[in-house]
Amino acid sequence: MPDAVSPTNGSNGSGPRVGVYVCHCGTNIAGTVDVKAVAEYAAELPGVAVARDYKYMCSDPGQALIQQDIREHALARVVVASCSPLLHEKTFRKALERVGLNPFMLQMVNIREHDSWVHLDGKAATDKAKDLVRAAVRRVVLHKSLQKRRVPINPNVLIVGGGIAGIHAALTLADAGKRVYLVEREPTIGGHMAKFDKTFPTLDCAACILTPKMTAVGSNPNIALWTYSEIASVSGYVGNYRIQVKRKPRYIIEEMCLGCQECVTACVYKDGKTPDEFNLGLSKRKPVYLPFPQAVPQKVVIDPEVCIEFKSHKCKKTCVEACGDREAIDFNQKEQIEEIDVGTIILATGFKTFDPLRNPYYGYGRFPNVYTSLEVERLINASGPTGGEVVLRDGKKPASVGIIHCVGSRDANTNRWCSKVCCMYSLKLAHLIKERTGAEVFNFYIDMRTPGKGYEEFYDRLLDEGVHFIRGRVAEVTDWPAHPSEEGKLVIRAEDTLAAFVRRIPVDMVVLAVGLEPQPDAQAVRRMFNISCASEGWFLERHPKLAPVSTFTEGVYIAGACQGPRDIPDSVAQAGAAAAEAMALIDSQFVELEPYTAFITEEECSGCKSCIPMCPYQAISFVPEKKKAAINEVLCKGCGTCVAACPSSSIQQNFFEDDEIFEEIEGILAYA
Amino acid sequence: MGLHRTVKFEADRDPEFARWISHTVGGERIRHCLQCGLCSASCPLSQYMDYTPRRLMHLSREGFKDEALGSYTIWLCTACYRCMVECPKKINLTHLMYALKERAIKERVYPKRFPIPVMARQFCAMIRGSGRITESWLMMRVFLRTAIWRMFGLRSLGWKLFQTGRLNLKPDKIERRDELGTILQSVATTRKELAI
Amino acid sequence: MKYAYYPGCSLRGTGKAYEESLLAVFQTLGIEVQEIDNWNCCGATTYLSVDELASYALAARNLALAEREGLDIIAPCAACYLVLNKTQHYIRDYPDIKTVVTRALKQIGLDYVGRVRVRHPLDVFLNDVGAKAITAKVAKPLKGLRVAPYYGCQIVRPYATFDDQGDPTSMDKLLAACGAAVAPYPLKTRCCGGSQKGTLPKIGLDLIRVLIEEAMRDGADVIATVCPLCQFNLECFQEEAGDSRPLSMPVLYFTQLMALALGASPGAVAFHRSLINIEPVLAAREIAYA
Amino acid sequence: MRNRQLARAPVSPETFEPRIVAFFCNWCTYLAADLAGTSRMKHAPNVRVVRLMCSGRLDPQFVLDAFAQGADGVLIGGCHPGDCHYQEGNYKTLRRYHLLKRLLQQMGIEEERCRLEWISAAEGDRVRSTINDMVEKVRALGPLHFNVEREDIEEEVTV
Repeated sequence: MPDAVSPTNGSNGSGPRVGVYVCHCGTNIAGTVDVKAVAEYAAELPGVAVARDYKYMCSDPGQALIQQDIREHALARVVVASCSPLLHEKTFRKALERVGLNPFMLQMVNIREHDSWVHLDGKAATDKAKDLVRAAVRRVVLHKSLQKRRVPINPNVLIVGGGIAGIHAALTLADAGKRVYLVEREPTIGGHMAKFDKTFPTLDCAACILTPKMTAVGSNPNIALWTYSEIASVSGYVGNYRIQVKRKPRYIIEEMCLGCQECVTACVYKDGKTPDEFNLGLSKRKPVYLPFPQAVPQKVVIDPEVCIEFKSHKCKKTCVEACGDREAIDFNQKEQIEEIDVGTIILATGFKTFDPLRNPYYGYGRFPNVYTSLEVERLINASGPTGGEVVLRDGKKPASVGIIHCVGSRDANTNRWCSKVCCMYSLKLAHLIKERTGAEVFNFYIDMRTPGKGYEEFYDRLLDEGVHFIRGRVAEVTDWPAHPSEEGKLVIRAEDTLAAFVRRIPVDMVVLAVGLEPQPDAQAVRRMFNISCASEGWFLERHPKLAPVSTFTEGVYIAGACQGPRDIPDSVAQAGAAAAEAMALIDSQFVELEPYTAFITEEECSGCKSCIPMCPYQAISFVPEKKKAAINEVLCKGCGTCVAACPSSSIQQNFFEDDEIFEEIEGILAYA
Repeated sequence: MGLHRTVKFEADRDPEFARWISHTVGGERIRHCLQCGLCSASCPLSQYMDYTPRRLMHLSREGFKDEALGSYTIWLCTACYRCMVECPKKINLTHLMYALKERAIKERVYPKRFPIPVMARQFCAMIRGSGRITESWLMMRVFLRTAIWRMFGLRSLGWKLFQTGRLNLKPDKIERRDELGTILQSVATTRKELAI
Repeated sequence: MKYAYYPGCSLRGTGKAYEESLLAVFQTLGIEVQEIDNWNCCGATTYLSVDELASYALAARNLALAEREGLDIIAPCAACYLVLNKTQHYIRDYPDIKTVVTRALKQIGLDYVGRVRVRHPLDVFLNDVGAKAITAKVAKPLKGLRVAPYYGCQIVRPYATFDDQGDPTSMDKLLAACGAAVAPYPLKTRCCGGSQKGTLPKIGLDLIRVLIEEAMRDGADVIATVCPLCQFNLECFQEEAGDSRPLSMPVLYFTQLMALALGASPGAVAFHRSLINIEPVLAAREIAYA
Repeated sequence: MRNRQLARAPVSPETFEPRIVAFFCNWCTYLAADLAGTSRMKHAPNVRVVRLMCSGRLDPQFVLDAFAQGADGVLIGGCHPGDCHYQEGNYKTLRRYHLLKRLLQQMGIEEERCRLEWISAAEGDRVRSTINDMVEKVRALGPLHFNVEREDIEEEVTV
């Protein structure tokens, strides 16, 4: 049993007896803050019955120490000075509860994140810890017993985004018997993965592993698949979210369409004239189309921008004729808003690739044979625009290909981060291009990053295959020949940093390994779901190590590349984790809400109504009979804005009562 | 073929020089350099350099002073700023080239009769004297100190420029030239005071 | 619209045509300029390598003189534009430099607080006057004349905020406003070698040749420049750079073409200062000159 | 009404260390300060944080009380506009802050002593720079001296 500092004056008064516990956190706190001195100081504060310091307060013996003291010293209040309350407030509250003390009789003091970790001067850090402990001791005395609210959880789950992460999460939940709404913006699910030909490092065919999962989504009775749809609004709180989904008109009645595509064949356009989005514009499609052969759902879409019927209303409508008595085509379809109730949400909104037009030196858009890596994925794909032939725009096979890494990655002028997947997919593309064309392939890289199971081995394989690796960031791609051997070629200029001179390498085809970026509407989405973004625009997880799929909003989880660049295995693992988190919440059936709601002392309310417009949740109403305001506790989310607005202080917020905060302020500033 | 030692000992390094380069104006981020070589590849002059700009950055930050200051690279830089604007780590390369040039001139380590430092000195002398540059006179002074034969090669161009009125034979001078001297005097004093 | 005018040394020597045409364009567009009283050389790229601090102080004298008049500076020469801008940036970013400069200026009775803006004619023409207003004043459209716009280094790099650093288009827009056909000129911001031609001729000539040949490949009739040193290099050493095949590509200041379009006098258009005659090209395109 | 004692320890200009009370929103700035901690971003030890669920909970009287009790500065941290965890609490904060600033001005309290910053959960670095900057500014101002009588403030605070 560690030494307890016995107070010389403290607990003799009539107030509640307080116990103070100062955590060393190994050396995390004790390395900077003199924890013994803080405990000794606390022992002398009025009301303190016992004060101790201990190596790890959050450990089982640490908690047992508090519990024993509560019993032996008849403590009524507890102050724990350790890490951020966001980390261990729950832990210590439970410890109190287990020995019959109301969990809200606790006050945490953050002397790690806000103190020992950010200050170098031990004296100043110790003084700060003392100030904060003093404030907490004064505040905790005023704490009142509070009860958490229990609300039932709606077992339905909303998943936003139908890429591999969304698909995997949806199937996991649906297989466990949960009702899932999978909402996807595009007319088909599949996301980026559906565009790939092979996946690294195993080179298994992307379609072969993805399409069974897509089909399973389409046929699972527990999954409501809403493609071509977007989230319009989100309201409610954990366990009880209300979602409005905007369902864009595809001018096809989904239930009627069989996916036979006879309408596509019958369309008055003999050939497609519109750049095909799925093939990134490398081929053309018709106004009525199926995004790609394995699309799920197998339902066509009509593009009103190019369909003659929408332009002139004078089309012969051969498509309607072909559809016949299936009657799936409806030119009058309108956008619809559907409302659903769910308890938990998984965001799997993915990423976008860097737009290489932002770098004028690589000639994208100027030289036809400069491609993005995603375009090359389509060229290699057997169901792509060239049937899997890697050919240039003029149909010829390239004899030499340069793959430029880090386009829009690791660059302060565009994106500073490493996109994590490009080295590996560049190796994959190098292999596939070499296999299909026999071309000389040059990789221009800054650092080869192949950390992953089987990844380094794959790199070895590529080295064996005779692919060239030139360590240097490419400065430009030019068609200016400086030597007869460069005539008619695209010349890549980079320093071969290992040879220490600049090289010019003429190639037929250039592949830009574009990096990953947050979706352009990531900010709008995260606002809608009330979560945060890291500064680059990736969704912010609750904790980078210990809560990587949770967010700061209860019941909202994130999975896949919307959180940061990651490859398929990581996305799938995260999707599984998010599904499990959601399931854990659902299966607990109830969710406990913090009791930080506002309440009104009716006698003191003057009925001035200042509070009513303050509340964004319409939780406050005016009761005309009494001429008083009333708060609906169920609707109140506990922000406290009305409390600050009340001129008569008749509204208070549980756990954040005026007196408690005043006491804390004064405690901080009081000189002992 | 002369063989010489290529291994470097720690004693070959000048740690003071390394400290200086990362603390000089513009050197703040030199330690971030990831040696990608974009500077070298984007440089229009790198094809003639003994050390590419990338290598120069590394040599400097490691303190290989003799190699860095003795390199042709700093004299070939035309200050086109391309490396600097494209550098993925925003390293102020062009400025570092100036800093290295300034130091090389100060320490008098550059090839003899090498025209660029000579030109730089003449240029500055003319500003101090007249306040402005008269191109014809500047070229004359440079050639006199480097390779006089080149004057003949330029004779026909000079004549053409003269004919089109583009060659000023009368040096351009400003009034209140003493102000420039005052400025330079003050700069020298403050520099000493602040020890920069 | 009134500005302080900082011509720079070259515009009084080999770049006379730049100044003559520029002043004519100013006049036609209603831009009033007042030459900075007794301005001194900015030090160009050279002084920086000899004594950086002194270079900032000397350049700042011009900034302070303009600031005293309460006018923004127009600096047409690329080197001047860069050095004056750079001086401002470094005074702002480095307290030591600021101390050195302000003390030095105080000695000659000048104050510098950093209000003055250094502008380039491209920026002023495009953003203060506007392409539409220019088109409205065009008397002789440069119809059919194919121009390669050559920006060189120091206008857009590294400080200009008025145009894209990798692919600037301000001159393209101004020339188009004058009716010219602007050639795509991928080497528009590639270095001409600067003073390297004077000091290391072989290297300089190489860079010059590439620029001319690219313009020819793009079908340009003429190269338009914004910098006296670029113009000098590209025009005066073309013959020497020609190597195996003779080059003959007229190289003009963009202001000469603007002056021509705006109907300025032949003296102001200053074609008589060219070493490579532009008149055959103009005749072929049926553009009247004089 | 609450009984308060005005506290102020004697300070000499050489040893003056500003005492700053901060009110941080639980969802953004408090987390950012935690992030500054986990990233070991060292900063000045002069700030003591009071956690609120939303900057909208900040009653202007808290600020006045802090000044009355001897704080040399008050820092308020809330979510960026449009990012409030409770939809629009931070807008209410902003409105109250403007009124508060006027009041403080009338009381002769220098503008730099009370500062509102929008700092998101991801901006640990801004917590560091804001705190360092504010501490330096308040240090330059010296200890808070009221230009009005203490009793007047006491009156304001206890309305």
